[in-house]
Amino acid sequence: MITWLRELLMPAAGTAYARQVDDLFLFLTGLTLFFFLLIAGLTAWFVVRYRRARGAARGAAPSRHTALEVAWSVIPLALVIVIFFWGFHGYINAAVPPADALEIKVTGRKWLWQFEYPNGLRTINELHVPVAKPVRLVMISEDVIHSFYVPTFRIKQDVLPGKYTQLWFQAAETGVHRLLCAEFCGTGHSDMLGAIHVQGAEEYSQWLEKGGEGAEAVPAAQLGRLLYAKYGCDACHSLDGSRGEGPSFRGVFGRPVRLADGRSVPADENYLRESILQPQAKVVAGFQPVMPTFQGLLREREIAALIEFIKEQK
Amino acid sequence: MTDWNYLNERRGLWSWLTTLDHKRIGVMYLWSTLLAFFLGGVFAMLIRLELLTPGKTVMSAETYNKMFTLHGAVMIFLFIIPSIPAALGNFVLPLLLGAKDVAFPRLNLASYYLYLAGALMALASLAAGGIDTGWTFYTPYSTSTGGAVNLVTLAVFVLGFSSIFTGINFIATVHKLRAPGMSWFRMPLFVWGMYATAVIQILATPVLGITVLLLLMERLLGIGIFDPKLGGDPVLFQHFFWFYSHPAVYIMILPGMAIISEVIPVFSRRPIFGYRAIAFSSVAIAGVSFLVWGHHMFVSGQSVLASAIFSFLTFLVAIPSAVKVFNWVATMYRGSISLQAPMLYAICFLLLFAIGGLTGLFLGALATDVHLHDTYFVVAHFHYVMMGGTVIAFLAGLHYWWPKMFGRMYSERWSRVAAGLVFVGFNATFLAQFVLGSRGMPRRYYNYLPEFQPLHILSTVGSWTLALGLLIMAGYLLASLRRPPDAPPNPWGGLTLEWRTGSPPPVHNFERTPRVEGGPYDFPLVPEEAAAGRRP
Amino acid sequence: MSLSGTTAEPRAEQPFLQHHFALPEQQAEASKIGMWLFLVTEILLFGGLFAGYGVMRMLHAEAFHQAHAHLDRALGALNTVVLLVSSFTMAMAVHSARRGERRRVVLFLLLTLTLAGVFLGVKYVEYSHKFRDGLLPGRFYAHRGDATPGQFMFFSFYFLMTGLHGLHVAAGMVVIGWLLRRALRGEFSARYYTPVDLAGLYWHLVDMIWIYLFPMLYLIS
Amino acid sequence: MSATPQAESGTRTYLCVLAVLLALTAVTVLAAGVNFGAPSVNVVIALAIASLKGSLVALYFMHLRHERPMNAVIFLTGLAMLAIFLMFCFLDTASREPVAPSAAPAPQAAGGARPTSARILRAS
Ligand code: HEA
Ligand code: HEA
Ligand code: HEC
Ligand code: CUA
Ligand SMILES: [Cu+2]
Repeated sequence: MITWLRELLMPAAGTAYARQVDDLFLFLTGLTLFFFLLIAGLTAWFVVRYRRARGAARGAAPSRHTALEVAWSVIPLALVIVIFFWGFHGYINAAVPPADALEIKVTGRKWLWQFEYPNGLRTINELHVPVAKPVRLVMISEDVIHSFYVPTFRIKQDVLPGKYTQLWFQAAETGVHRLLCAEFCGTGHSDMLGAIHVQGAEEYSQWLEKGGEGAEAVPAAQLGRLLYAKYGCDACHSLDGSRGEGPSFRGVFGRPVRLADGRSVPADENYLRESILQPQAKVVAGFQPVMPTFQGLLREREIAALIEFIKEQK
Repeated sequence: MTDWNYLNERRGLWSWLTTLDHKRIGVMYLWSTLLAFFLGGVFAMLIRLELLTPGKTVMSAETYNKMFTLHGAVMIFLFIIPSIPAALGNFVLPLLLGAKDVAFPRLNLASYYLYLAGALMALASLAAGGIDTGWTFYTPYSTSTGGAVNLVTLAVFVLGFSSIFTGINFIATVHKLRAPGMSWFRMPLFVWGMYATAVIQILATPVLGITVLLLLMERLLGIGIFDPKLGGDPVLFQHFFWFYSHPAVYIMILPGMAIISEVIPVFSRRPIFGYRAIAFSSVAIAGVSFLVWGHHMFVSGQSVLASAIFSFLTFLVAIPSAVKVFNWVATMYRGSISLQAPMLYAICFLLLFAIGGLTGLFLGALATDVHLHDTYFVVAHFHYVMMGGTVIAFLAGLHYWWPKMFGRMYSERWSRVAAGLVFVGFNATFLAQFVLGSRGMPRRYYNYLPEFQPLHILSTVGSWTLALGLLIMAGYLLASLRRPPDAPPNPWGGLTLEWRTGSPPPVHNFERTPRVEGGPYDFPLVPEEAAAGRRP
Repeated sequence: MSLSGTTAEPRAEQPFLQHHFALPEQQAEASKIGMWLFLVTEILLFGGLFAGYGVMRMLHAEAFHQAHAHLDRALGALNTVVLLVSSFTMAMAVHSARRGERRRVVLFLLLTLTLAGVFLGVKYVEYSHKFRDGLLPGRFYAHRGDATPGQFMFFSFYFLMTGLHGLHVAAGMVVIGWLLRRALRGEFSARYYTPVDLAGLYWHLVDMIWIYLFPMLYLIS
Repeated sequence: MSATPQAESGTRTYLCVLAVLLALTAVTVLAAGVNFGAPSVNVVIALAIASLKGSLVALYFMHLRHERPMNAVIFLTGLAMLAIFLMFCFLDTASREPVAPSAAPAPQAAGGARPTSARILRAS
């Protein structure tokens, strides 16, 4: 029954802490059910028993009853105090990361997550962490408030501009977990997603060595499609020709592009490359220069793959 | 029944626009807020429609963001805040006190025109490109985004003062215009509720005013207080906003509770259980409500110490609410219960508010709130308390005082149908959202993961049922107006003063200033079965 | 105070008595409660600015200290004195009204009005200095050679606070002017002077707020 | 009438109050010049004097001393709410946890070393 409820109401628990949270959550669920049934039950009973039509034995009933009133003030009070300390206990542990935690720097911006590892390696929308090791995220935003939310870890923390906030977790098993942005940040808010890859110590250190590579096998255009989603281009660029925050990739390649400054340039490889690395250099007419630069974030091979992919969108 | 009453003594649009009669002002407020409710409801329906499928269903992401912002802003500032106090309260409060009018009739009318001005500005923002900040206007997004934010902040400022004026009026009225013999503890509980509400309106709303002004200045002058780039603190805005907006949620619910405290004893023919407990709990809620706003900021970067304190205080608010709920239930014990429309809605309120309130405990507890914050769990919570609580109570009050306001009875049969549809539809819509939220579906999401779709479909279909119910209600209520007046002065057999005058009441409310001998709920313990005023 | 009891004289002789009140006392007390409630909203309105000022000052203590040196203490003190005296004259106006001394009411209202004018005059001088030196709020701040950054923040609050306060002074002047007109028409008497009373309360609050603004803005040491 | 002070405070009272108010103004200005060691002391003194002046205005010019208590209650409730508002805003700002990547120093690294409130709370 309990486990059934847990499965029904909560996503899988990816950390020991998540289980603690679930315990409180389930306790509260029980409490809610109990009091709801109590109230609903009594109401139903009274309504049936004492319907006006029905000549039930009504007689005198007190309109105040001190003992009763004290009881139903004190019992809830006791309950909520328990709940408070229970919730506080979990929270305070989540708030203070262990000293030996592995530190990863997180930058949020419209509308993607960027991670920087101790060895300087950078990834976008993909966080790799070792299993069973505390990880401390030091987070900051480049524009508005975002919120780093991992449902399976039951953790969430707003990511503020101009001020660091932190978060820590210790993944129980290897696997992939979903990362969401939980603070409204504009058009791409619901597309500001990411993945957390929990890897075995070995696998993780190898991944770090290889500088995060691991996609050689995939042919360019396919890799491009992956990156298109992974780096959040899809937040702004549609493939179906519909206008988003940015122009659609549909049929971009080859046709002349009118720029904000009135000039018109052909959308060849170089233009595409430039648009990705220095978006503000040539701003397309009718759009805001809001595209983040991907300078230094993409490996040469990835740029080529993206261009290949964009070219394919006829 | 009296043929000269406040509706027909003076005629013509002008006589309405210039009236100082609290009853007419109340009625004008009623229609305006109902219109706002309808509008907000239409936006809601569009939101639900868009969420039927992940990604684009009918509108773009930009439109969707403006849609829920507008839905929230209209429902909160144009509908729920003024709905019960300014519409129903304005009409019945002086009647309940046996007074001829509120203390400051001109201020009362001014309040209505401020409301009108604010409403028009808010809607004008639609033409001016709408806004996509969410009803919470969080900085720095709200200072950096385009659209008609400036206009809307001004609208909120104006609406704030309209609400303040109502509050000032009510407090002065309760203090100075009680009928002879109406001691504080002979006042109907509705008045106590209104009094507590007015206190919050007066103490909290000014801070909202200065908050939106600062937001405006930030946008116009770049004063820097909320802008991290300039050394400001965006989280400080959240303190400012919630210092008003948490107490504001009790501006919403206290009037609802106040109505329930009237309806249940009347339709149970029983003295209310624990009159003083209910009266004091209203005041207690008003007081504590100022100490808990930080529970909206547990993951905002607020200090751990502050979060802990706010969480603890949050739980204290739950107690007076608990007391009220239990007192209402106890009142029905050994009563003589009739399930006419107002009572039906009152019972819906009991069940829905219990759920809404209890889920508030999930959010007040730190560890669980970190997971649930800004998910659909929160959305479900506040719809249970606002729609399922306040709005349902508002409907209870509307059905309870409709005969008094317009002198017409409405169709009992249809009212049952509507209530049923509303109850079922509402639960379908929002129970689903609790599960969505606890499973990790964030709010304000235009696009969502496919795994969530089944619950979203359930929610959307539920919202259609709900809307159908409300439309039927609108139908039979409006239909009743086209029939000749048929309401007796006291259709429900209530003992409070408003039932001692005609339906609708004469211009000066009472032929003679009534004198109050007993309490408002001193029903004879063994009720005569000839329930007063049943329609032939 | 309830509706019970009957009025001493017929309503006809109490033109100011609104229909829904039974007694002049009742009406006067109601209006007074209303006014105090309104004053409370004013306090909380300014309260927001105080909170913002406090927090920003915690974050930028040094900058605030540096910046406030640009203000002219003498003028600030002068204005404080002016406002305090105006408060006194206003109190006297109410006092005379209660005594039914109509001529003195007019006199003291006139005095108050003039002092209020002086206050705004001094503010004008101060403002024009600030404008000249580019000590402007927010993004318009154009002052060069600051020792510490973030001084514009101080002036954001300086202008917000004194500006909002100034608006209140101006509004007060309008009200007092209107009172003067009614006083000259001899509409007030020992039996009815509520408007003077209420305007007095408002004016004292405006004074009180300045009493706090002065040290907060001019006397940071 | 009952709205008026029971015990009339006369012209003399008002004059005295004014005198005191002006004197206190002089005192604040002077006090601001003196250095009491910590700047916080000056702030406290300045605000204390301001409050003293404020209460004088409220008690005499605004008649609270002789009014029926209701109005004073309203006034004080307002001040109480203001106090709550300020208190929590300051409390939060003062007790924020300074966080920083171990490389760069925190924006306000001032209290970086001292045990943060979270640690204290946890210890307890
Ligand atoms: C009518 C409006 C209303 C009411 C009455 C309430 C009532 C309560 N609310 Fe809610 N709340 C909102 C409207 C309301 N809320 C809104 C609009 C938001 C979201 C704003 C936004 O972000 O957009 C919100 C958000 C919100 C949050 C922030 C969530 C988040 O964003 O992370 C929290 C956290 O503590 C909270 C808590 C509570 C609590 C503890 C109560 C308590 O007062 C409830 C007390 C009632 C009961 C407890 C039930 C009755 C009692 C019993 C049945 C007996 C048994 C009781 C016990 C055992 C204690 N609410
Ligand atoms: C009073 C408050 C109130 C009310 C009543 C409602 C009512 C409804 N709300 Fe809303 N809602 C909010 C306040 C309210 N809401 C707020 C504050 C937000 C947050 C916004 C934000 O995030 O910024 C929100 C957000 C919100 C969301 C989340 C959006 C998101 O986060 O992406 C959703 C989604 O399902 C939703 C749905 C609904 C639905 C289906 C209803 C239905 O109950 C509506 C049913 C009503 C009708 C269908 C109208 C029928 C009316 C009439 C027929 C008129 C009657 C006339 C006479 C009687 C004469 N609301
Ligand atoms: C924040 C939204 C956003 C994101 C994310 C984004 N872009 Fe853009 N992009 C824009 C906008 C807006 C423009 C048009 C204005 C301009 O040229 O800067 C644009 C223009 C372009 C263009 C030129 C298109 C044309 O029609 O000329 C290319 C190519 C491009 N982006 C590629 C990418 C790639 C590849 C990614 C992901 C790795 C990406 N963009 C991510 C917003 C975005
Ligand atoms: Cu980033 Cu929402
Ligand atoms: Cu709240």
